[in-house]
Amino acid sequence: MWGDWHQLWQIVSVPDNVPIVALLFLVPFYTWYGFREAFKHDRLIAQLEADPAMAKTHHRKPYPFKTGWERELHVWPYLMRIEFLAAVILTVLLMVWSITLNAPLEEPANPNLTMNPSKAPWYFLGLQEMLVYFDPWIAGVVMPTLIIVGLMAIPYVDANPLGNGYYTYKQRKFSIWAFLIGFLALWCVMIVIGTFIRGPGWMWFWPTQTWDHNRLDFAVNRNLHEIFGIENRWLAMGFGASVVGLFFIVAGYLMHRLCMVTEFSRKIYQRMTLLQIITLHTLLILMLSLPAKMAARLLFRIKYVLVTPWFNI
Amino acid sequence: MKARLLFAVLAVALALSLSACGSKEQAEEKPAAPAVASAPVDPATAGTITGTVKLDGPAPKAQRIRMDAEPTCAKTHTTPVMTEDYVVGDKGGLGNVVVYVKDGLGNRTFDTPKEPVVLDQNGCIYVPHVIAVQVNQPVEIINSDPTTHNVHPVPTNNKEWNKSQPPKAENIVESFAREEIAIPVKCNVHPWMKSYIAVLKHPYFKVTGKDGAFEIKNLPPGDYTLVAWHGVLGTSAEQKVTIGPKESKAIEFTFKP
Amino acid sequence: MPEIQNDDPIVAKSYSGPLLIASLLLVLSLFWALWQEFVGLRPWRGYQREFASVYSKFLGKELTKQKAAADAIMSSAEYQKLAKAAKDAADAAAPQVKKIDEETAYVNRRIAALSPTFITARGEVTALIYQVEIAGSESSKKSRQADVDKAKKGPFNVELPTAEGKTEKKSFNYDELIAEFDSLKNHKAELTLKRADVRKAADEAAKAQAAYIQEKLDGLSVEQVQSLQTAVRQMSVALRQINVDKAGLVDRCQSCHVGMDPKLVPPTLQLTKASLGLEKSKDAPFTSHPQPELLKLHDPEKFGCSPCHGGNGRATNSVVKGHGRHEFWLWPLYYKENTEAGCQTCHAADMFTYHAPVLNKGRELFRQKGCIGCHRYEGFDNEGEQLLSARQKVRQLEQQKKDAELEIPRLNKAGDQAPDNKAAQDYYAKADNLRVETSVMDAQIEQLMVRARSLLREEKKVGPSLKETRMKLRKEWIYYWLENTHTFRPDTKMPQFRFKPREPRAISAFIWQMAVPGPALPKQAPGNSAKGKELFESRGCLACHSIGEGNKKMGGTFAANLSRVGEKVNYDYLVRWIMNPRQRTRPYDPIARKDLGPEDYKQYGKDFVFDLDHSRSPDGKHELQVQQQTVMPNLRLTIAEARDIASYLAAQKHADAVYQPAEFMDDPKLVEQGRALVKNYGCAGCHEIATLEEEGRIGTELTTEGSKPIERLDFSLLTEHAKRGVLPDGKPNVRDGEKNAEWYDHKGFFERKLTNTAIFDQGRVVTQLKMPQPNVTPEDVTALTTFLLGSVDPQVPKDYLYKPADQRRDIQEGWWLVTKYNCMGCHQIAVGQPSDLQGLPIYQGENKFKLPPPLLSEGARVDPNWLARFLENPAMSKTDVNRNGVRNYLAVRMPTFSFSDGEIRKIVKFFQAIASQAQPYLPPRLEPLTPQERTMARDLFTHPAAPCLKCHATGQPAHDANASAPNFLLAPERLQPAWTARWLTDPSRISPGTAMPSGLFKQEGGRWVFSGPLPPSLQGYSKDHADLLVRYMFQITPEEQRMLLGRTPAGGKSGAK
Amino acid sequence: MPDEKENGAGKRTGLLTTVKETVKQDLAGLKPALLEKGKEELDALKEPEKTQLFRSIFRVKRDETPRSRALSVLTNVFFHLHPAKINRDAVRYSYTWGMGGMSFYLFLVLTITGVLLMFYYHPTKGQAYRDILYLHHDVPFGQLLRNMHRWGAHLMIIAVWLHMMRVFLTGSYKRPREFNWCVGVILMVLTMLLSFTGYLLPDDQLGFWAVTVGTNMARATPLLGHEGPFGPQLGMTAFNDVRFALLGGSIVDANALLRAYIWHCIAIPLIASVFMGVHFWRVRKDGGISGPAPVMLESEMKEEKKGPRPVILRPSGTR
Repeated sequence: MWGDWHQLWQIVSVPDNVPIVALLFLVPFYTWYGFREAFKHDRLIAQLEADPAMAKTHHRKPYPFKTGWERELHVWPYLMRIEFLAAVILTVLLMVWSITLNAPLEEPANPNLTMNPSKAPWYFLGLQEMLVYFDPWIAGVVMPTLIIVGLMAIPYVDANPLGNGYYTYKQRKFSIWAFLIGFLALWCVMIVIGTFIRGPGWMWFWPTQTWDHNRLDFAVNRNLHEIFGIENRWLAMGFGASVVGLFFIVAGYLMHRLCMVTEFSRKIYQRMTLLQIITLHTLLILMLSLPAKMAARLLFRIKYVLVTPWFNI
Repeated sequence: MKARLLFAVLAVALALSLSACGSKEQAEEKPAAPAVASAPVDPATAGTITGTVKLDGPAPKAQRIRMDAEPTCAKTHTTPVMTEDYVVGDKGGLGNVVVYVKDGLGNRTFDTPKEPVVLDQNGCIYVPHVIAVQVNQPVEIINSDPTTHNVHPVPTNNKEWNKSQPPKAENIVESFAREEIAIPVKCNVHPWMKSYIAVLKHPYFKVTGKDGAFEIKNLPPGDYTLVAWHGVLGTSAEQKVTIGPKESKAIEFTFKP
Repeated sequence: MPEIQNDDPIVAKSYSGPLLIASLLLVLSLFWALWQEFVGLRPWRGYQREFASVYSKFLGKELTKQKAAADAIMSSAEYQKLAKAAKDAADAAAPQVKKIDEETAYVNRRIAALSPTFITARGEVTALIYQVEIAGSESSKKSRQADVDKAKKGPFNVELPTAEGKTEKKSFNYDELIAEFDSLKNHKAELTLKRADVRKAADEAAKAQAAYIQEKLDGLSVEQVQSLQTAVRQMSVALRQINVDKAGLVDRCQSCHVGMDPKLVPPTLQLTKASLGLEKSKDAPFTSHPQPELLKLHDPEKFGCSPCHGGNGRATNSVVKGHGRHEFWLWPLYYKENTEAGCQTCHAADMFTYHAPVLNKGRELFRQKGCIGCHRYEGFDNEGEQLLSARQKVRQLEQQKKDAELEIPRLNKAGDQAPDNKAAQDYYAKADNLRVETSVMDAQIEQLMVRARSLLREEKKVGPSLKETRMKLRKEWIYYWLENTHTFRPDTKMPQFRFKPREPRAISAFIWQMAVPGPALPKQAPGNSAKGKELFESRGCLACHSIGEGNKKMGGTFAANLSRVGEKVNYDYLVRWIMNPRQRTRPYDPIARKDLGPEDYKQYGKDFVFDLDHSRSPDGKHELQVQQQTVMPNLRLTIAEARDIASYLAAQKHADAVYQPAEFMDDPKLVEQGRALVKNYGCAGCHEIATLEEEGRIGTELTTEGSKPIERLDFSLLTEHAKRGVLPDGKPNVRDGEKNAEWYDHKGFFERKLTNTAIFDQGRVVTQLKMPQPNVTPEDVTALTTFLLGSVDPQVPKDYLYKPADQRRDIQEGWWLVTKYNCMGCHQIAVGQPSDLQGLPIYQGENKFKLPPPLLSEGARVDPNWLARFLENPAMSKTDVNRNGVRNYLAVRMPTFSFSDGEIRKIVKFFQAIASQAQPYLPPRLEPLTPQERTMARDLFTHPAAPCLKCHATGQPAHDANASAPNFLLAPERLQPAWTARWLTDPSRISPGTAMPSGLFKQEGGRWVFSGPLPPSLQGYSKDHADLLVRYMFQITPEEQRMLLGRTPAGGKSGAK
Repeated sequence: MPDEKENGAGKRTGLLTTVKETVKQDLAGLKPALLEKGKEELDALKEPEKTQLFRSIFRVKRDETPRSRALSVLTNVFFHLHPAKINRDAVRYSYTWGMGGMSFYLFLVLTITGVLLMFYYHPTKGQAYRDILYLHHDVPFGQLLRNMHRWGAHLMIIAVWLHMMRVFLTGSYKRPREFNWCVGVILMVLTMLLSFTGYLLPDDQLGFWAVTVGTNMARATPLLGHEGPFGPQLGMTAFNDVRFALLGGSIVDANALLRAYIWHCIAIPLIASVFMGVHFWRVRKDGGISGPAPVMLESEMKEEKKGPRPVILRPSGTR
């Protein structure tokens, strides 16, 4: 049932989904905004690299500067006024939003009546969406932990001294790509999927498709070893473990190749310690395991790769 | 919101245009309606309807009323008492029929006559057998017998009542507030006793006598529908009559036994 | 301001503009928030203002109207008379009053002149006396006393006005002053009393005058209207709420529905949209409560609004919110047509709820249409469940008894072998106790068996037993009926099942082959069809059954329409059925779970005899079902009459009806398939079917269906349709002018489903719904929806629920039975409830007296013990049964229902309760008649002016042919004296339209006196004549009556002379 | 008294005249003085910053001199989160996007609205839902209050995420700000937890099932959850695992409500405040806001020293 705009409007207009709609616009906007600055800096960098003489005298910012202008400005009033303005605008925004849209209040909690779909708060929908691809212990516990740890590890594995304190794309291609894939392509997109795409029964509904409570999907998800006809439990476990291992090796090697693509990246790679390299690769491989598993699940209907009596992957 | 605004504007426009039209119509209509209701009948132009009610065919034989249960009544009669359902004259005229104007008087209202119509219980029969009154006109019921009667009208549209009337008791005076043709009246003590009271909103009615003749006078000119009603045979077919000023017309009703 | 580089864009850039705009926006948003808080979210303010304006306009009109009405009354002769009387009285009193008034004025002047001196003197003296009282020593006491005396001496000089208008100077000492003042006061009081005395007559006349207006004026008095006008003027625009802490209730409905405020709109005033001049307005919530009597029963200060009406009582920010019609609010306002659903919240245990006709209809339909066959509903039709639990209890007790009986010898033996006497005594005592306990168990079992027996009688099925099919029905007809239920009989209560092809064949074959084989019916001779018709119409069959098709249909709706009964039924069986519908071919043994035949009885050497008096199983161990489980009663007809009626009914058929031969009916292969289908469709819910007697209900329990989460109601493929207000046929759903109105709610579900039970299968390939299509009109659907909507898990405190323990419970229990057996088909039981017979042409007009008696005051009329006997055997005779026990002059017959004892008890209590009679009934002791009184009573009884025996039956066939009232001989044990006296004096008040005339007695000095000419013996009798007759009636004997008959002129002899 | 009457009368006349004269003189003298003082006062109002009241509040002269400007920041308890002076380009919106400041501002708004909401809220089953209804329909501005709290919370999460994105894109986590990035990550997690714990508080179906879904994941915690890997082997059941600890029961019920309330209103805000303090302090101590810094060219990149280069224990200042 395509073209059900009423349904789309219903989902979008749920008060709690409004932030996600806002996210849909804000994140691309700021991505573009950041990249605009980055390209501005990149142009300057290119200019300065081409003209070393200029590099010596230039103030090295893409912003106008004249001698005689203060290098530092007083916070009061030059920063304060902007902060004040931002606070006022934000207040207005919040007020208007609060006046026009009421916070949701549904029926009193009823443990006997399961909501369908019952969804986590929107900012955790990424994790809930992950439940489709991984067992809860991975999606709900391991992955969030890895995300936090991974984020915290960033400053310690990024060996690139360039691009500290200014936007640039040219000097940090690898790290920017890695971050954007993680934040935009995985985290934000998963949230959007969880909000707009997942309907009753956590089934996949394209936008403008009616959320039909009666819909039934039939899909047999198999474990990887079953596809290969391995029946023995231990054999299967071994097979699964080796596939996982293989994935790590292949992905690690690819990562390695990726780090060696340009001369600059090789230089940075060179600067990294072994611990940094291992951490970086592990984290990125784990991050990539999500899209890998998603693809395996959505395209090949694979449920588990590794099956053990204690846990499954 | 927009739709609602638009609707409001349209509604205002519509209301304005309607009120503009409406004022004219009202001006024309107003005097017409109440005039009919209160206008007195002008005797100068009033017409008359006359006619007879006939029974087409032999009347069913009247039954003899046995009053053995009530010797005091039986004593008052020297001849056998017969039922009065069919009172037929020489020329086939049918008595005890109520002829009345059913339709054509519009919204006219009429004064209620103050003088009562008398219904007597004499010799354990109601005399007369059929009476007709106007709405709210008093009906005076007399007990001329040395026995107790009870008077029990069983109306459909009016209030029902049932009063006992011992000999020499005061006369019962009652009236009926709604039109009804006709209310059967009976006496529970003497099951054979029966009478009818026709109640009408206007004075244009007549109970026929043995000759079946009737005359309805003082009718303002107009188109009328007349109907005759008989206690056993029910209501006749309607007859339409147009009365011009001072005109007199004759019609005839025929009942088949 | 040094070194500011004006060309530095960052420094030079001014943020004043954006800041100004942002600040402005902030201020605007603040104002918006304020506006929202005080105006936007307070729509009731506007409503209240509008109400004040329209209501004061209304009151203005009302004032002129009432003024005119009051003026009209005042100009009436009667009022003028009263006014004149009042004026005359006032005039008569006037000179004296004037004199008194003048004197009072004079006294007042003197008091006024004296007062200042008096007050000062009293103040000074009392203050000095206080000083004396607190003085410490004797001496100081003395000196202060001297001060007091000095002060008391005065002198106090006063200028007093005299009667002539001059002044006189007077001098008093303290005591004189006091005395003078007191005497003036006393004089004044005397004058006041005297004045009242003089004016007494005038005041009373004035009061009578005022009272006259109050009596004659319809509606509010002018003063009342004026005070309302003041109230409206002073009305403040404020939130109005009912707050009941205990119930967690906050209802602010009155904030918009201002007309509900009793302070502004008294209950005597009915505000409607029309009376306020707002007929066309869709948004004028100002009408007052349309049923003020309901508010009297349910004080709004306790019950609020939302417990009955639903809605979100707390919300005041919008109409939708207030009415609770927003998403996630579980208790939306009931729509107008379903308002009475609210009653069911607390009145769920009722069988009949006063003031709720729609709800009652729904509840009644739920039973009548057989919904209870499949859907359990708490408190409805639970005889089966009770029977089961009684049987279980019996089994338990029997097991216990058996255990005890095994234990007793063991204990005795242990006692025998006990080491010492004490221990032995203990054992023996235990054994004895157990023996006693078993005897208690016996009594318990006995009672349970009686109960079971009763329950077996009480348990009825909605549809006829299918065990008798072979004897009763034409073979080919069954299949046709299943397929064309509603075509064959358009008003049948049997729903139309949606069978798949070939299913009806299997079902009918199963039913046919499972039917009991016999013993064969006796062959019946044909009867007289014309006479049968007359009997059918006059005996009262039409109270339940209807006959005739289309607009020729007449009769009740309780039972089947018999227009085509001749096409289906076997004549011999019909005769038996009419003779005694409860007669079974074979009794059912609920323990062995089979229908017993002669062979089962033979085993025990017994004859195959079973009826209500022989209801034990052949082994004598338990009760059998010996009756058909039908509510149809026995009309006590003769075999000839039964044949006549049967002949008449057998002729009721379509001449052109053709039935296909149905040889598959005997195909044994279809039986098992049929059984599965019959189970699947739940046929055994309404019909007795062999092998499926103990089948449970197949449908959902509906006791709290109205509060089932909406998600649990399966809208199936129509969910989105319902949410978007699209009807199943694709058209928009329109409600109150709103297009595409959402129907995703309980109401929408119930209504759609009842209108078309297959609706939620629409679009499905595999259909799942087996609920058949009931035979309901749109009004029925509304009534049933109302009933279901109200069937909720109540949200109110427990003590709000209507569970009366007093007579009101008897009424509710009685209603269950009264409706179960359709007593209202013949009798009027509730005020304003017509019986089905009343509407029949043969009972119109003067034939009204042929109707069965109304039973509104039956509980007060008759002795309950008599009533119980009568209900048990309405013929009042064991032998002469083809008649009515009381009103044998009526053609319509009070049938024998074979009530169980419990049912009789409940019905009797019901009639007592609706007549507010105390229970148990103790007959009052009547004063015996003196010989003179006896003579007087005889004279009165046979007086020509009081022809009692003309109408009342006497038992003499010749006389009774014309009788139209019961025999006096029944009175002593049947009637209650108090009621009889009331009846004699004004029967039409008890039973309007009765043949018994009113006005036989007249009130004279606090007693009733015969209103006709008095017989000589009664002249000078000073007691109540009606009471005399009652006492006489209550001791009348057959001999006495015969003697009276001799005296009465009707007898031909004149014994009195 | 009666004796002095005569004399007193004479004296009184004299006294009266004296008093009259004195008052007249005083009034004549007071009038110009009052006018003068009034004028003075009015003049002073033209320069409010010179009044004692003003100075007592703002402590420093408020004029356009650099000193005053610096002091107005340094002497203000609220402003002195900032340095007196900053990089001239750091005021550009395009650099900071203002997201950090907005997050903090929203945190303040949420604290204030949250405190107000607490006045009306009881974290008990049954009462909680009624309190929300009460807020909606009875409390003045109650609905607005709740809306602001809810939407403020959502906005804050978005602001925090965008702040993180900005910090990453500008490379501001790089030395010497590594640790502050970690603190930021913790703050982001705390923000989300704050929002999550608040979700349950209305005790409606939405919150109930969201929290049920959320906490159900805790069942699967490896080792500590009764459905997680090795959990059952370690004796974890529904009644002793980590989810039980979170909810105070095996289902989301009264205890869960109370726990959520305490986490939401006391524990997490406190922890977050501490981390926020650290975060802001570190911003200043790590050299203020990171940029916009002058671009560095690849050619200027210093060679890494050979030899052991421990990541974690690398001495600072070396490159």
